[in-house]
Amino acid sequence: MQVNGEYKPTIVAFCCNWCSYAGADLSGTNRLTYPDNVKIIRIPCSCRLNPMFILRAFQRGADGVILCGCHPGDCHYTTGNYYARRRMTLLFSMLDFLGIERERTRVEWVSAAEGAKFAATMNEFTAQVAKLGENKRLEDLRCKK
Amino acid sequence: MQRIGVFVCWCGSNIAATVDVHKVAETLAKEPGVVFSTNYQYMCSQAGQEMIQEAIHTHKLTGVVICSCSPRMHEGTFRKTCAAAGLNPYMVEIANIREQCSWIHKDMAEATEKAVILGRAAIAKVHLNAPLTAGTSPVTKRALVIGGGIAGIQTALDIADAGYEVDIVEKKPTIGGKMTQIDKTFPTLDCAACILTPKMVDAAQNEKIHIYSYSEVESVKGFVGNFHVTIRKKARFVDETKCTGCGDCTTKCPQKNVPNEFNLGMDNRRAIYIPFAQAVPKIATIDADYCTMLKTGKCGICSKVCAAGAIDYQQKDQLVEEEYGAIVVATGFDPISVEKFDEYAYSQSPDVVTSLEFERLMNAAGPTNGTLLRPSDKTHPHTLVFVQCVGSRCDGDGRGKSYCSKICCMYTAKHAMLCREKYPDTDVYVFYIDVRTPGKNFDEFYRRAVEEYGVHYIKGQVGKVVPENGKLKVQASDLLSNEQIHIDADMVILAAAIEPDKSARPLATMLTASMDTNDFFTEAHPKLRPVESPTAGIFLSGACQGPKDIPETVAQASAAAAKVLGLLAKDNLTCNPCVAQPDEMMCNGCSSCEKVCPYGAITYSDKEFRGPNRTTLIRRVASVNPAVCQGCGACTVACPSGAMDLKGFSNKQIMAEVDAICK
Amino acid sequence: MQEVMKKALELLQNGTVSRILGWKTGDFFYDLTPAVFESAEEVEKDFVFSPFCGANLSKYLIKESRKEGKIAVFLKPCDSYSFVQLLKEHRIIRDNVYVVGVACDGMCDIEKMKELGVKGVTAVREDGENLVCETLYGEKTVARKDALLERCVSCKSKKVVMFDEMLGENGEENPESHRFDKVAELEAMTPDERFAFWQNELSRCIRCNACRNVCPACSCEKCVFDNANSGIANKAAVTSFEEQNFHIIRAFHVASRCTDCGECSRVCPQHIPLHLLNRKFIKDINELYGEYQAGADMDTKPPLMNFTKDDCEPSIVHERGGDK
Amino acid sequence: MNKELAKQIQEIAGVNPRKCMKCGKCTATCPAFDVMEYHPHQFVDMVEKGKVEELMNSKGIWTCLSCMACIERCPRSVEPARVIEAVRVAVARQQGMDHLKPEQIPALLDEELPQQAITSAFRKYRK
Amino acid sequence: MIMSYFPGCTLKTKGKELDTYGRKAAEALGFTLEELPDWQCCGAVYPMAKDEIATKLSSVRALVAARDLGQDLVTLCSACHHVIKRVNGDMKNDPNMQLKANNYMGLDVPYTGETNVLHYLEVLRDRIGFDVLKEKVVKPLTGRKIAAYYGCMLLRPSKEMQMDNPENPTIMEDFIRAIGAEPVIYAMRNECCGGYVTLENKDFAAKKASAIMDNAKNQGADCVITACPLCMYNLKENGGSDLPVYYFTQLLAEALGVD
Repeated sequence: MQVNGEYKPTIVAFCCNWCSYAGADLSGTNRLTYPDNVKIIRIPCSCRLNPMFILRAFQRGADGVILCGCHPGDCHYTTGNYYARRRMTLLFSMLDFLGIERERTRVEWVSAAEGAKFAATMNEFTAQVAKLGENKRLEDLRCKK
Repeated sequence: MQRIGVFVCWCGSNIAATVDVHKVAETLAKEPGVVFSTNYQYMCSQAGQEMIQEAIHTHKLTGVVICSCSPRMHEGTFRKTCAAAGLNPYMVEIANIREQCSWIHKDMAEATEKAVILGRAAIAKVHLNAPLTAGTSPVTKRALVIGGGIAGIQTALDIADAGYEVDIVEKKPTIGGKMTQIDKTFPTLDCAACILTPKMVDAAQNEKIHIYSYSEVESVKGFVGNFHVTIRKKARFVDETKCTGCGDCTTKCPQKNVPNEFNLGMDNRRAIYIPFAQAVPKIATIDADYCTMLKTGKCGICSKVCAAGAIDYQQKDQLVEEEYGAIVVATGFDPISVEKFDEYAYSQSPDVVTSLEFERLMNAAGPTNGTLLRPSDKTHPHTLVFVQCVGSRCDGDGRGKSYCSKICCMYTAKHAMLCREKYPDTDVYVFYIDVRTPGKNFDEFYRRAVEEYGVHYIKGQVGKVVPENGKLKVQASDLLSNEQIHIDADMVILAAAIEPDKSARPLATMLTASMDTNDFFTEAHPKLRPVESPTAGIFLSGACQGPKDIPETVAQASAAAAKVLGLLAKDNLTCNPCVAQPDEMMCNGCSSCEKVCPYGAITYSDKEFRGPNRTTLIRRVASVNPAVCQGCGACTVACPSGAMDLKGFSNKQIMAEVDAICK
Repeated sequence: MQEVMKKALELLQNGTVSRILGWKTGDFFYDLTPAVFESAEEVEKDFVFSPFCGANLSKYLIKESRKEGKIAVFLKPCDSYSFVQLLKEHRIIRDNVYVVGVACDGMCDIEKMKELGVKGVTAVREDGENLVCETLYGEKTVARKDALLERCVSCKSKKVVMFDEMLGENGEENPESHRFDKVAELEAMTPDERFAFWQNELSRCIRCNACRNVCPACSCEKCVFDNANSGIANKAAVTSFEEQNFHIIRAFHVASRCTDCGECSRVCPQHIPLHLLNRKFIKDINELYGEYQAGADMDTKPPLMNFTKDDCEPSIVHERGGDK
Repeated sequence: MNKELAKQIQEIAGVNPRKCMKCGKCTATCPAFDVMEYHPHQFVDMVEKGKVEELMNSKGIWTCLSCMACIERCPRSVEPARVIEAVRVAVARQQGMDHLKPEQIPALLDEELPQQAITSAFRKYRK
Repeated sequence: MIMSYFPGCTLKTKGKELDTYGRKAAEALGFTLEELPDWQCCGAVYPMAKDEIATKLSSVRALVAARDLGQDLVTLCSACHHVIKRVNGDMKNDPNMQLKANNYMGLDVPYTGETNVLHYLEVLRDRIGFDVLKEKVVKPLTGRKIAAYYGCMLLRPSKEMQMDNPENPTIMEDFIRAIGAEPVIYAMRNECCGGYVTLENKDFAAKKASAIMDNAKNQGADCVITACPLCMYNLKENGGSDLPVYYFTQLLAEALGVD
């Protein structure tokens, strides 16, 4: 999205309900700012994140997708983030293999106490994605120009 | 098509100052399916809730979107509101426009636009919501208390008092915790043992309370109302049912040089020991690290002197399995190691001690039988220097804790006062940054130390302690007179910061209870739910949640008990209806979901299906036990065919949110 | 070759099974299709076993093993991995299947042969390392190794992992298959080069679903792409990028279950090297979580349904990637 | 009061004097206390308040030993020695404000004095 | 094992013993100190001001030279070690310093703190191992009671120096044990000797130095060792004590029999 001549990427952040969504709330409670391009979708656990959702987001115009969950070992459901970690590792590696910029995807573990980390992560990730510009590659993958 | 009502909350100025709430309500009114849209100052207030209920009736709403604070705050409130108006509570979605919008953005136009998008996502989701009915699961009417200090004991006594069974798991051979090591308590100066030991005995004698001493929690499975806990009873090499606690073995054991942890290593005990005279249970324990018999197979003296025949060198750790409805964490605290603060020369001189060590040096059951003597040469000290905030209030220096340990100001005043009272010939200095005494009769207590007992309070810190020629040369600052002062002290007492017990971190992992960055357990709400963990069925008692003195600990312990009783009093718990559900028509029966389910909630059965041309087909399909499923969703992603979906967070719902956000 | 047909007849005649799953001739000699034979006559008439029997029969057993009576199946080594994987997923009723393992020296690629000038093949016989082909234009000889399907060139295993009876001598796994070479070559490229490569390949896709239909791992009762509730249902492309994720999602769905049988690439009418996507997952899994071969045994947990506490973080994708 | 200069000094120091909780640990630690008229905690406090001229005219900026004990022991990472260095640098960078002049050196030397002593004095006290 | 070596100004003249014995001992222990060909004086004081760039460049040159040789950079003088190690930290962590220094120096390959900076004592502890050193000692200094004087620059600030616990260090005591002597622990071992003001205020420097020497003596030491030429000078000349002061390398060479 272009705003006032400046590129504003659309960022979708999937946050697990127990740690990271609470961490995001905490950064709000502490009035720590991060860009408004970041929109959070609450999911019960990082393991609920289906790779389809990420691809769908990119398909519909997202420029970056980030998953935040409890730190490994601290999952509310004991093991969810361990599965998410493997799934995302392999998915990100595949996107990289297809030549999609690997800077568009990220996983960050944010606990309910890490409001500052949440805000910092979002600031950093948004800046990183903004540098890449609009996400074209996933759209173009199947149509040669 | 749903008939959706949108309610935009101002939250006073919390939202309205940054988000144009009128514009949000107007814009969202144009979304498909929205038949009513409004805004109000406080949606969570009585009037706000009534407004929602009235709209449900008037506009025959089938779905409600509330743009307000975090769903973690008021989702429950609004669900109840709607349920009372006859709408299924799961037809409510919250758009978080406070914590995740108005509070983080400054620009009104940006924040308003984002609020609209978040509202749209919630509307898109509600379109796909379906009424859900919560099932129920039974409650095991028994509680587990982890940690047998004053917090754990108080919680257990209160629960038992109400008539429920409660078990205490304590890792040490006796219950009692840190309070057993304390001499006197502030601000009344009554003897800690005199008020604690009767409670320990009460706990031991209460038929509803079972104490697992010298035991640790090995694993925790299950969920609120239905925890399955494995407890490791560590081998103490003494048969608990036979030992009478006579103590003969502890006087005959030839291994005399075992550092006595009860006196913080300032004297020795035997390899077989009872921690102290009032220990509960009063049963001997063999320390396997020091016992000659266990190490070399030669000795066996304790076995010979034991008239009860209780010694059992073959004893092994035992695993006990128990079911509980609620778990209370009461793991307490420990003083930090002062090793990183060696400018105070703790490692160089035995006369530099921590406050807890000082407590033992003043205690009648301590290594000096209650006479204050310098550890180095057992002489009477004349000049004592107390240093406050050793490792507390350190920020970013990498060696201490950022928080105030809360109890040090008061116990240091107590130590200084007791010292001056018992030994009027002493000079007592206290170096402080601030003296913090909020609490009933606390500041009066501190002032008494200064005014009546003549304790020298100096605003400043100690920079260096140099042991030389039998003295401790203390170099310090006096900020009020802007001087550097030098004191030749006989003893230096360090008020070490306190930190959560080391066992808390692995326990939190087992319980999936969250912790803050300092390893204190987090409460469900810092103000309104201070004794509950965010994980249902886990409760917090005492210093495991944050630094606390004894009265506060006991108050919180009873509060935790009250919360436990509220849970145990229920026969059934309403389950979370947002659970996984397979579409049998699409299920392959491949077991992928079963492999990732942390709760064993998924089972398989062969079912008959109609095939083509009036044939029947038998297929293996998954089914989910909704009382066991906790709704994490791991299975939904493992399922290749997409047969498994999660109610309330379905594939379609999440994708609708994605679409609304990315549009 | 005759041995296989003899075995089929024998199993039918001695009543071990009531049906045979094998291959039969299609319109051309080299165009074979899987087929079920219910009588000795049918077998004698149509049953074929030739160097063109590339098709993996295991997937058909999902339906066939649920029917009345026992069925015999001929499984080449790579097919047997798919068979075990399907058993592991409870998709095949083992008791209803009689597995005859057949040793395999690799199957032939008619396209490759055509490129070598062997056209209009009507029969083939093996002569040591060579294939002697009778064609409409006379007899032609090609070296077997030059005519092999791409997947057979880098064959991972000549071992039939599960069978009731073995025809010929069972082979060994081949750790020196070099099957990941092409993946590694792509990995070594810059992201731009990789993107160009895949854009070129995937833009040819006509979404015929042949890859999905042939894949033994893609054996869902109903595919997510056909399921209205999945949110990604689509049959044909609505917009240019509406369905671009088909191959990524398909690869992810079969990840840690794909045995690398290579059928997807074999059947692709557009010759898209789809197996490279699967192999990328397999290579990553091997490197990050330890060697794993789907279908090699019944017990090992598939890596995506498993974890260790000290697994690498997803950031490893960046770290490994460096500045390429 | 010179807020602008104080700000510059804070920037040179690269630390945040507002983090100071006035515990006095730095001054308690300081081995050069006796030869400084303003003490480490005062440097932090005065720079924060903008009272930098007094500091710049003080003798103490030349007698701070740069032993870094206050940096090590400061519980708030304020690192007073950096503040003192910043004040010293602010002075030495002004024209003609070198504290040590080459012509003074010969008189200060003795047979055993290591080069290090002179090098470091030059580095510390001159532009 | 070959390492790049930065001797520094004083080790070539007044502090020759520190250097000579250090090199001899290194050979005996099986590692070679290869003097950097064009080293320049490090400046002896680490410029703490955030905006100082030029004064740090000589250290950067030494660091780059070692990097280009693919070697660790070893120093003997505490001051050199302090300056070079901290500058290296800046090159690693401070983007402003990184950018400006690299722009100024115009290197082919930009330098971002890759070189390992080791003090000789760290080499003994982490590369050779004190247990191995102990085995190589031919003349153990049995019965000697030695007080290690750390001073400021080896230890502080510990976040950057990362050599040892800054308040309760053990590296020199372990070294003393390894050469067969008995370490004397005394509280003043990490306090400043006042060396920097010795030029201008001898009385004050003397006060600081003698407090240290007295503390060491009162705790039963019969000599003091140091790794810093300035401390050496100050303790010896201004300490007002009869306790001898040695460079640690002198005793190391003695114990290894290479003196």
